[in-house]
Amino acid sequence: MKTRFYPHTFAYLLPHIWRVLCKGACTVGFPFGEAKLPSGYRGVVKIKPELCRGCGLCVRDCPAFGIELEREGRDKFRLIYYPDRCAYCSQCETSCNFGAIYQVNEFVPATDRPDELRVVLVDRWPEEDSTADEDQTD
Amino acid sequence: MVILFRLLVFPGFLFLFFSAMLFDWVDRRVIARFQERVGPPWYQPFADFVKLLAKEDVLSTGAHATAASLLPVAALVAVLTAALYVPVGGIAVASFEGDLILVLFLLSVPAISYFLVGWISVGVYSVIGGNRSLLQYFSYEVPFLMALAAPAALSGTWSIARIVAYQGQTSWGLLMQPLGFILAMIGLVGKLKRDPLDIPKAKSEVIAGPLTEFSGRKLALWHLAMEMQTVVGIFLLVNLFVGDSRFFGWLPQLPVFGLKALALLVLLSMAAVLYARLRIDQLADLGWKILAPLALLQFVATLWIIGL
Amino acid sequence: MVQVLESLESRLRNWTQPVVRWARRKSPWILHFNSGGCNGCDIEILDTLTPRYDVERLGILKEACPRHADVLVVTGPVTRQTRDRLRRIYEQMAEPKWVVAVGSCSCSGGIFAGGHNVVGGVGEVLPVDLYIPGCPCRPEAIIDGIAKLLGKI
Amino acid sequence: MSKTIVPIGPQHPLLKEPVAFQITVEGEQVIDSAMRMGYVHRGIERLCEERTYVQDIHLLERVCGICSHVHATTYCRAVEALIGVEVPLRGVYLRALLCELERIHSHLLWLGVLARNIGFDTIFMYAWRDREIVLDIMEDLSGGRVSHAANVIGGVRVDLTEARREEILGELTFLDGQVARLLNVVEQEQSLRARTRDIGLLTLEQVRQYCVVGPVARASGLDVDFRRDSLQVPYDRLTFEVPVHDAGDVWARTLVRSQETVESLRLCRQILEDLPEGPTSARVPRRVKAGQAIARAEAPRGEVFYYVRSDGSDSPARVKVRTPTLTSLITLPVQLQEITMADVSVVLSGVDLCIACADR
Repeated sequence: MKTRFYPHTFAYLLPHIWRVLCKGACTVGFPFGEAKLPSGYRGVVKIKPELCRGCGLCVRDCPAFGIELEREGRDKFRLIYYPDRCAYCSQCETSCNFGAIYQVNEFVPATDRPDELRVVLVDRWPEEDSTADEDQTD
Repeated sequence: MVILFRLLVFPGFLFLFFSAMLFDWVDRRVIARFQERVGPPWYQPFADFVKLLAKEDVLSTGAHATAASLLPVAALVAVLTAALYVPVGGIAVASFEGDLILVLFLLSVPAISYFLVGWISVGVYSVIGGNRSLLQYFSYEVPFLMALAAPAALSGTWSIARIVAYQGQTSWGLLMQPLGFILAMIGLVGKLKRDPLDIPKAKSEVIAGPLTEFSGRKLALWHLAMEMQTVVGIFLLVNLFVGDSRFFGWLPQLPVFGLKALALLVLLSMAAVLYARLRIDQLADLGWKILAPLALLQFVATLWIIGL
Repeated sequence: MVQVLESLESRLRNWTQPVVRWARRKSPWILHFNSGGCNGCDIEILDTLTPRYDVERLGILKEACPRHADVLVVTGPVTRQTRDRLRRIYEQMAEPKWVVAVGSCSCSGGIFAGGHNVVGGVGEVLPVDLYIPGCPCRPEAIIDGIAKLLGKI
Repeated sequence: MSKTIVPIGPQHPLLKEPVAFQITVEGEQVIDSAMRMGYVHRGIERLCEERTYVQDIHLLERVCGICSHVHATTYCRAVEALIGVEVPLRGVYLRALLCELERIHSHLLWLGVLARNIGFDTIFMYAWRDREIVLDIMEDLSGGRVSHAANVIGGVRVDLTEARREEILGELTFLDGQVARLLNVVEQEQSLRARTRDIGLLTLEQVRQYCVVGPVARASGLDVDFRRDSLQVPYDRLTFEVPVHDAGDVWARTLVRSQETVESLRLCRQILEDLPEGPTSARVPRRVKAGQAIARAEAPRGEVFYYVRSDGSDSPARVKVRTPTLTSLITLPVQLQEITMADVSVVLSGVDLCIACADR
């Protein structure tokens, strides 16, 4: 390509920066105001516990092993979600045959304690065992 | 007592310190607005300065400890001494016939100590940055000095206050020597190592140049020296090129002076926004093949006009 | 004499403490290190500098050199190759310093946990002050995390 | 004059990813260069063999955070070829739409990074500001800004309503104007051109010799583009041009990439306008019969190649990824000759390195 020479281009951006200056900043107000996340954003994994049957399809397909199923017998199980392993890919939502597991448009709040990043999604474990675990997660 | 007040408060140390902070903030804010951002809040330079002062002071093994502590102080002292002779709104701490030359000399001390601090550090980036700063010094200094000598030649004096007075009798230096003003501005950008001539401290090439190995108090002092150098350099150019406040005769002198200084600062910010960083050989070409002949031409033209 | 000086110094320190803490909160300079991530979080971190999110409002600058920075922001799982380098960068930083793990990978190893070359999260190598999960984290989440870190200082 | 070895990386403001270069300089002149890779090696190909086909989609999407969708798409196409399933046309079109949006996003990102590395922060800010619009569109489509997770084996799982389609067309029109403005700047800005002209020169012979692909090859005059050459659906039904320049320097690469951005915008518009009706994905079995398949696609950085071998179980026996960055990396010793220290940043950002792709 031939090198062309444009004398006016020594301050080529000048009109641009003046336009921007007149228009004002396009920054979001986030840390001082509300975060506006789009409705379809794949954020935290939530569950409708009444629909979950503990079939383990989500556990099988999760690429990051972010969901664990602790099971004993047919009706006694506990579904645990780890936000710090999750890949936020919504594969669990696709895999779930009962429409129980889904993602909402919220990001996971930052934390300084990694052991807090353990969420019991479904708890169908008899009372006496589960209380100790619940205290830990809260 | 008056002398002490002038030395420490106005237009001495405190005034310069606060102007440096203000100029730094205005600069960052204006650049941010040109880039469609919001920019930092007004207290940002203070927070940066205090934080750096309170940070741990690490010195890498192999570096010369005494020199490392002395050089930022030397730069700061040179800038502060230069500031004594630069009038702010007509008020200077001291002045004598020939103070312009002294100011120009003192303003080149920071460049030398910048080079030296790169030289005494052990890091590769520091050494390369220091070498680059010296090369840059040789490229911009000649046109810068010649551009500043022209107003002095025109008014027939080396005293800054007299040059201002001469402009009061005739017209602004900016109107009489527009070319000289542009050359002086480019030279100032090179002197302050601002974008687009931040070659010695280009982030993507030499990390932070000579200051790569420093943290804590030394870095804070270096930043302060650089910011104060910006203030003094801009004040000097205001005096030499738009020194007279005749056009704003009804206003007090000091705010007018401040406004003019801020206008020059915005020009510098615009230069930072408009151009990509030059390479060091491109800067040398620019300095010696374009700026220096132009400055010479302008100087000769000035002498010819005086001769008429 | 020495005692007088020491008491004077401690008094001065007490007096300046709130100012220094304020300054540290208002001016966190970050150093970004990718310890083996996929670029996703790195780009979101760079994205926070750009007009839409502009973290310079909070005084955050992206510094180039470990010596100048206050906050080490690590993205990606720590691989065997970068482990020692990460530790060295942390040691080069001047006190006080903080470490933020950005992204699921740097929190726990994430999707790459169990790989033959992956050590795991940043917590295995360095003391981490804040974990920001997400894959990749939204810039909002990063800003929120940094704001939380500043609250801790 | 004494020789100095300047280390660049693994942590360096010039590089977003850990890779180490050792540049030997004499004063400012570069005389030798060496590279060390492997910092980002996470063993993805090995991990793929341990996980199922479905998990691998998301794992391979994280080979690279910039061109994530094209990796997942190519992998899915290889697996679909193994299974022998036909993807519905709407699914193919939506995949292509995301690929093209990703190309725009990648090229704008690259322009920003180049500008930042040559100290031109304004262009960086403007390019990334415009990139946000693309990210918004992609996020609305798939729910993720960078990793889309839009692919399933047999199609895509995202869909587009009619109203949303019109909206996206409107946003693309706005983006058209912004990109045209940026393209003008790249073409005409003097200081940008002064830094990038005649830097990182690669001749046509060298490009052929090193098998370089993508914009780097097109900037040296090699007219390759897998989208056009392969006559894949849907690119055989769309009209677009492949910009080729023959200067072979970083400036030509900048031009090629900016013009490709414009072409991609055109493609997006055409895809949205001819979007066929129907389902977006086909049902596929979980098990894949034994065999092997390859798939290729044009990623933003050049041609990406996938090889998948199956042994009949529900996880692949071998997944081999060949990424375009590898070919650019081996040309770096050539490009790093006869330049100064300041140009190293231009060369390294000019080839658009993606170490995460190359190391995997």
